[in-house]
Amino acid sequence: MGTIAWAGRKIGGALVVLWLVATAIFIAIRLIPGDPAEAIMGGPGSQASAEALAAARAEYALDQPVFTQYLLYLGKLVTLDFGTSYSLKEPVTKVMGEVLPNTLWLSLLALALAWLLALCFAAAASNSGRFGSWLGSLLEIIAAAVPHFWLGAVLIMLFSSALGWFPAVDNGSAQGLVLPVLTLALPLAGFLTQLMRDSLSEALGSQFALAARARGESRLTLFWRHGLRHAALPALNLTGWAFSSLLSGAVVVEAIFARPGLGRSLLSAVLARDIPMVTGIALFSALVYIVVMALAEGLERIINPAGEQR
Amino acid sequence: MSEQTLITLKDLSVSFDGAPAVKNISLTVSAGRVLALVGESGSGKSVTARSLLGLSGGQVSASELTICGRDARNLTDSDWQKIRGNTISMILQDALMALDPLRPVGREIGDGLKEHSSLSKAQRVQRVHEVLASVNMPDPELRAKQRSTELSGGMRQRALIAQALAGNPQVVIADEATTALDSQLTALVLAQLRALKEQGRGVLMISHDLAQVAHLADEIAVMRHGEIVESGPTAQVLNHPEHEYTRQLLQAVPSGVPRFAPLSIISAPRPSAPERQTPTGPLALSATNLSKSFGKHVAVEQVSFDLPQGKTLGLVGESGSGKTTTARMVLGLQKPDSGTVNLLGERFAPLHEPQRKQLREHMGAIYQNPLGSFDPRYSVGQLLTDALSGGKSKRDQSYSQQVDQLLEQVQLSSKLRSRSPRELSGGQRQRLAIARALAPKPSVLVLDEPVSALDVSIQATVLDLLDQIQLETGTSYLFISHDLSVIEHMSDYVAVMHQGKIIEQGATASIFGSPQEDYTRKLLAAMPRL
Amino acid sequence: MSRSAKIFSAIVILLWLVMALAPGLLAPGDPLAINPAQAFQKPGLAHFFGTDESGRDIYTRVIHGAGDSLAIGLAATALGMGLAIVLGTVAALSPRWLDEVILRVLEALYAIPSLLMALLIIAFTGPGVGPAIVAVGLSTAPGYARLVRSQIRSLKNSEMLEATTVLGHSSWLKVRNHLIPNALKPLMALVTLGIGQAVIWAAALSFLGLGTAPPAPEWGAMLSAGRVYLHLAWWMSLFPGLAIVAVAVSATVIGRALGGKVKSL
Amino acid sequence: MQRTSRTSRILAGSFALPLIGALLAGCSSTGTSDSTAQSKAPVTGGTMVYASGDAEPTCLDPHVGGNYPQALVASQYLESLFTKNDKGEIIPWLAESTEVSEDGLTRTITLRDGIKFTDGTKLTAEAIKANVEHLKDPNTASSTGYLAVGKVVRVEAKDELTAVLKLSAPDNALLESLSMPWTAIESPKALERDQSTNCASPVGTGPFKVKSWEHQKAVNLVRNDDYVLPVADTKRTGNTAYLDGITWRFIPEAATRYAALQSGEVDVIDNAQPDTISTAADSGLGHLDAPRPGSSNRIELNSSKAPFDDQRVREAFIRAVDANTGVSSLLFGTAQRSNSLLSSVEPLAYSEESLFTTDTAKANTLLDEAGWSERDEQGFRVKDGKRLSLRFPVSTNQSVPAEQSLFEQFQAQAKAVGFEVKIDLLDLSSWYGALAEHEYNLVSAPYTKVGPSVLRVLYHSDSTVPAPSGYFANNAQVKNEKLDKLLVEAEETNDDAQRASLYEQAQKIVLEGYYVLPLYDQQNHFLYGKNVHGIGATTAVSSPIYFDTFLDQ
Repeated sequence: MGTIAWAGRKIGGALVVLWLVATAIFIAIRLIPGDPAEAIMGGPGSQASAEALAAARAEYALDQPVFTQYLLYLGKLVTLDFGTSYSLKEPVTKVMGEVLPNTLWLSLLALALAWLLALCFAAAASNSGRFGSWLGSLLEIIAAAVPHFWLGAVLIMLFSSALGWFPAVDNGSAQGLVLPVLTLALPLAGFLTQLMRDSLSEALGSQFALAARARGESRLTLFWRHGLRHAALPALNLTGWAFSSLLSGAVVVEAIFARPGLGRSLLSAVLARDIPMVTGIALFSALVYIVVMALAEGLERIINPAGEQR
Repeated sequence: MSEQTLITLKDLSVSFDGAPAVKNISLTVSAGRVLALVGESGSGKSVTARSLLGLSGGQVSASELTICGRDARNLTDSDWQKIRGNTISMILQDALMALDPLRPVGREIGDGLKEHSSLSKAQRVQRVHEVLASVNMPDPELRAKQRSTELSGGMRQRALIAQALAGNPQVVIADEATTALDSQLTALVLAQLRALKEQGRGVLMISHDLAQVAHLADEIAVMRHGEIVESGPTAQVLNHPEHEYTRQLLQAVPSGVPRFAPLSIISAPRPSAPERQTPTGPLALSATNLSKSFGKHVAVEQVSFDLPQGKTLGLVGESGSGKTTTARMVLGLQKPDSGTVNLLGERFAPLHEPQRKQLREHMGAIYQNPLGSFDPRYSVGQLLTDALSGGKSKRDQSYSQQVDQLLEQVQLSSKLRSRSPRELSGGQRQRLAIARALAPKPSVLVLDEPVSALDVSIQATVLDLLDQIQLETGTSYLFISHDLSVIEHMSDYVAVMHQGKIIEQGATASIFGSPQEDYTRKLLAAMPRL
Repeated sequence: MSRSAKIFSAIVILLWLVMALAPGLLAPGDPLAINPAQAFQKPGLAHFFGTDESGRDIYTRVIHGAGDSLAIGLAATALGMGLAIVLGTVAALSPRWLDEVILRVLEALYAIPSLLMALLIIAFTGPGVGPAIVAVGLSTAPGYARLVRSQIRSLKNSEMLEATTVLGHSSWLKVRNHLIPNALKPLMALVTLGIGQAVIWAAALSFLGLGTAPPAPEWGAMLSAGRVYLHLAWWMSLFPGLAIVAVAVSATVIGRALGGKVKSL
Repeated sequence: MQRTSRTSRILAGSFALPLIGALLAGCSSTGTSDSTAQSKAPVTGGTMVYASGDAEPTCLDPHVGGNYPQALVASQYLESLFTKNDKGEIIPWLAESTEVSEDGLTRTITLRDGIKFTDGTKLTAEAIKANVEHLKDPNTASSTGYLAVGKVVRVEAKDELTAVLKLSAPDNALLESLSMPWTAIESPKALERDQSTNCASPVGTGPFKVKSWEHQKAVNLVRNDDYVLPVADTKRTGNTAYLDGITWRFIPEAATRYAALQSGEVDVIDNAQPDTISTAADSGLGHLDAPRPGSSNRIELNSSKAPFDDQRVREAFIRAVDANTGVSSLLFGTAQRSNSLLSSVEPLAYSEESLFTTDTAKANTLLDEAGWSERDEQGFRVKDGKRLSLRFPVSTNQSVPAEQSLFEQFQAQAKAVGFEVKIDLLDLSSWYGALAEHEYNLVSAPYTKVGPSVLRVLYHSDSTVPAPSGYFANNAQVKNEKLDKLLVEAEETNDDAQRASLYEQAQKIVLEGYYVLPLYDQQNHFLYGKNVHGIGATTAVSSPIYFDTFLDQ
């Protein structure tokens, strides 16, 4: 398949997926009990008058038939207008724009760190004896099994309260990123290591690895030239999933480490029934997932243009 | 031609976790000469070869291991790295597996240079192109940028040889470098090895097939169970084999062996060949104008052939010539674009599956890789019970006797009933596949490369078994193979396929004796013979 | 599956089963019994894992919590797997256009981060065990479904199935004897891996206050209660946390021993 | 407990000007005192980092909605017309003096001269008019402030500094109402902006002003250099705050917040956990305990539906549970058990311990009498085939973990006498939803208002009528004509002694009807680092003001 045709298919598919997500969210939100107008007026605890509620309904077109609302909603989405947040009374895009860099940084750093850790662990495991590899696989399984919320708390106890090495909360400095990034990265690193080790040991035990060794390549160059690529493929394949799981993790991590970000916005938006905000974040996450998937696939095409073997 | 000794090996023993794989082997590789190490799988050939590169992975001991004058018994890994690729290199069996599918072949070839020479990047690229040119790679500069998966079979083999030659080694080890290749590719590789020998390099060639090494090797060493049972100059070993096992190997080579003459010594005594007359009644199988395209690619075009009852039609051709697609159409697994298949005079394809249900029992199939055609959850007995009961049960004890009969028919012990097919050897698996195919008592068996994955000695026993079954039951065979010597031995009639068409067909003797087509002649010329 | 892995798996499964079905054997006490005067006791002989803020015995609660946590994990995985088998099988056996539609739907499900999906579901059902199970099940379904689809597709075209066609077995027998059992086999390995992950996810929801209602001894909820007292009573969050990790680890080990790969999660 | 304070007519000249610190610190009661504050000389400069455990407000203008987290932050940049002194008396702040007409329907307020909002607008009577109108405008969606000025029909600007408030009925709680941050005075010019702008940067007269609001990160406050202290402070050299500014952050995780304080990343935290408070002194941390005024923290029993429509069942529940042990073990001695409807800082609070002692024998007897004499196999009482089951929705936003644990203990204790208590942990929206649908038998809902008039908000039968949004404040569903009359009279009387007596009678009716299980004061604990000094001043609703606060440099 040519690159242009491939890109065209990808974009078409992405639009369909986005439309499905948007529709699913629209339906889901209509199922949420409670009057959206109340949410707009500050929740059921407010003293909003009947007129004010009616005005809010009119303003947000909640008095229109459902199908009209749906079309209006889609029409706005097409122009990238996610509407105005019920609770913050500001455009969703603006609010998201403010917090987005934080989450992206956090997730990207975590992703990078997870990759790095996974590579190191996988490399170490491929070069260690039976006991070492047993210990390594135990460690990686444990890492993958540790819940974010628990890990975050333990890291704060250890490195912030007891040792005082890193700040517990975001203070704008790079040090403030250490613990949250670690919290997000460790479980993911555990997953990636398991993945990479499987394909790495497959690659290093293969005929082409033997051929490379017979050409005079050292274990190290074998790892760099051959092992790495083969280990990276399945992990790349999973990058979209990894990123989306990082966004999930961000909800917890941002809450624990008091970091502004999409995850925290999302949690508070859901709790406040802030429909435009929830919609915006959900669609944005889906978009990010799709873009990351496409990037990963593109990278895969570079590493493995023939698309063989996998 | 100098007779300089490059490798001297004395009393090599290799064991893995205490289990010996190679016992007290001695051999010498000299410049400008080819030493062939012959034996079946598991005989320790490859382990021996890898020990010469320090890559056996087991516990190695030898009273002498001298590589180009250097004692290599206690080398460190980094010392070995200087020798590998530079002094001694290796060509592995499968080019698709032995070249990293994720990297351009040029890089793979250049990697060895990176390790050993101080050449600049441009010089290395230059050298890669030279090496590729030296193995007659067409358009080397373009090919260097492609990955092995993008190359044709021939180019891939050339790239594989080139990567072993980049460091200009004095010794090249070819580990089963021709196994499972079709005759043309085999010829190509053999020619390359011959060129190496003529360049004055030492070649250690490893194979299970005496026929393939016969014309190239200067000396032959026959290995069995980790030991060299016989060695000497090629002519002596081939013409005056001293060891029983060597004779067995020689006999197993099917080329030139008359129809129904046994290839293996261990075969059970067979009934005397009945009068084989031109059969009467309808044709067992008849294909008329079969065509099949996949998109723009024409796989099979206007293929027609007839298979009389009780006879064998050999379908021969290189890989990609359309043999397997033809077989699938015959079996009713693929609907032909046009054309028909008749079985015992009745329409078999194209038809809807339920319409040919009655005919199904008359058609059986055997594949190259039997394991892939067995349900991995079934034991040997269950597989046969399943086949006998038409899929209704895998445990029905009432079939027990028939299961035993089938096992006996293919010379498998009934003790294997409860085993998983994965625990069987390659030959046993193929026997099991044959037993299963025989369960419904078919009139026609389609055998698609049934022995290509087997060592010559095992191949011999399986071919003998097929012969015997045909003699006993009168089953007709559509025998598909790329191996001309097998086809010659097994077939009454031969059809030669090339690029989707049958270019020539007729009685075996006439095709092999007086081929009409250039292509057929080319194939025959490339056919290894003793 | 190696012998030691078999033994390990057997012991672990037995242990979890005892904890889930007969917690009283290991911890005879009442996990709900309070004793405010005995609050915040350190781990010791009287209380192996210490006591919580209401003086409840944490060891007893962890043991008794196994049933709930595992049941949630099992139910969520069963739901996700059930959905996946239906969607995956339909997609694999359907004409291309329907396959594409199902694939897009799966991708859309995949594109919404799991926790977001859980939050959305909980937003309209309210918190609780049921919604948590549905949420976790739904968000794991697409991953399983893809595996089922590719598994069935590759089996559909396998030599194994062709061989039975040639032997003349009927379509129904092929599906019953070969397609379904062989497609399910790798799923079983995946199920064990998935249960571990589902336990973590359900715990995460409880941690956010959206899962099991207190004072039920669910591990996530216990952890959530314990984190407030992290500075005073570390044992309150340590032991439930270890229990979650232990389940996920043993599920992974068993899953891997059965031949599961993380890849497909 | 004081019950004799006077609150009606106050003139600026009628009391000596006390030190601002002492004056405002009056509300802050016990707790650890800041011993270093006196010994250290104040230093100007530095930005204090404040970490709040509350959810981030959606609007920084406390007129909108009106909850305590808004009050906490708004106390730094907004000021009220009145405040409370250390004796719990209401005194003028932005106002200079006030008087009320004989019929109680006209309240005249004279403003101080020379006070400016931070946008340069002068504080005038027109501003008061604009603020009251803003509160009463339905589009503002004010809740707390709206109720507080409920009886104000209109405001007339008599002259530049004299505002006349016309009331629909006499309201002796008006000054208390006007002392709360939810009725704080904002710049009329700023109020003209659209709501989202005003929410992001309300403009007041306080010692700080809002510089910026980075959502989810921080509200950045900077010193108001043109601040005029309404009541002069002789002890201070300058009229402005010491701090350059305050970074107001939101760290919802209690453990993280405390860790950040310990490591010095933040200087002050609110919503401090009881266990950390109890050990704060050992870690060298300061503690400010400022119980909120208005109602006490209590559980209300929904008397409008079975089984709590029977007073015997209500009493049985109250007798079944043991709040004392739980309060002391869960709150680590940071709070006292309350037996009153009102906060201990309310002078008119009436307390009756004997009503709330634990007595499981009595609880069993009462339930038997009420017809709940059978038990099912799980030990719960049953009547007519129905289980004695109680729904208890708990708001995770409003009930801190210790409180949730206390409720779990009640659950276990109530089970012993045969009650099944179903605790539902809900987010705020769902919780309000459950209340609006009457899907509760027990509920704990905080309410902060200065003065005993909170009783009318919470227990008058009018408060059982839901607002359009479904909200109602009378969760116990007390509908008692005698009580209604007492509460109205108490609010309208001019006689302080009569007021006190009326409120006492009213409280007795509610307490003796077992509508409410009082627990303790609404907790309001702050912890601060060693380097922080001069903490203690609070507003009338006990929210700290960091005007006197300074940091070690």
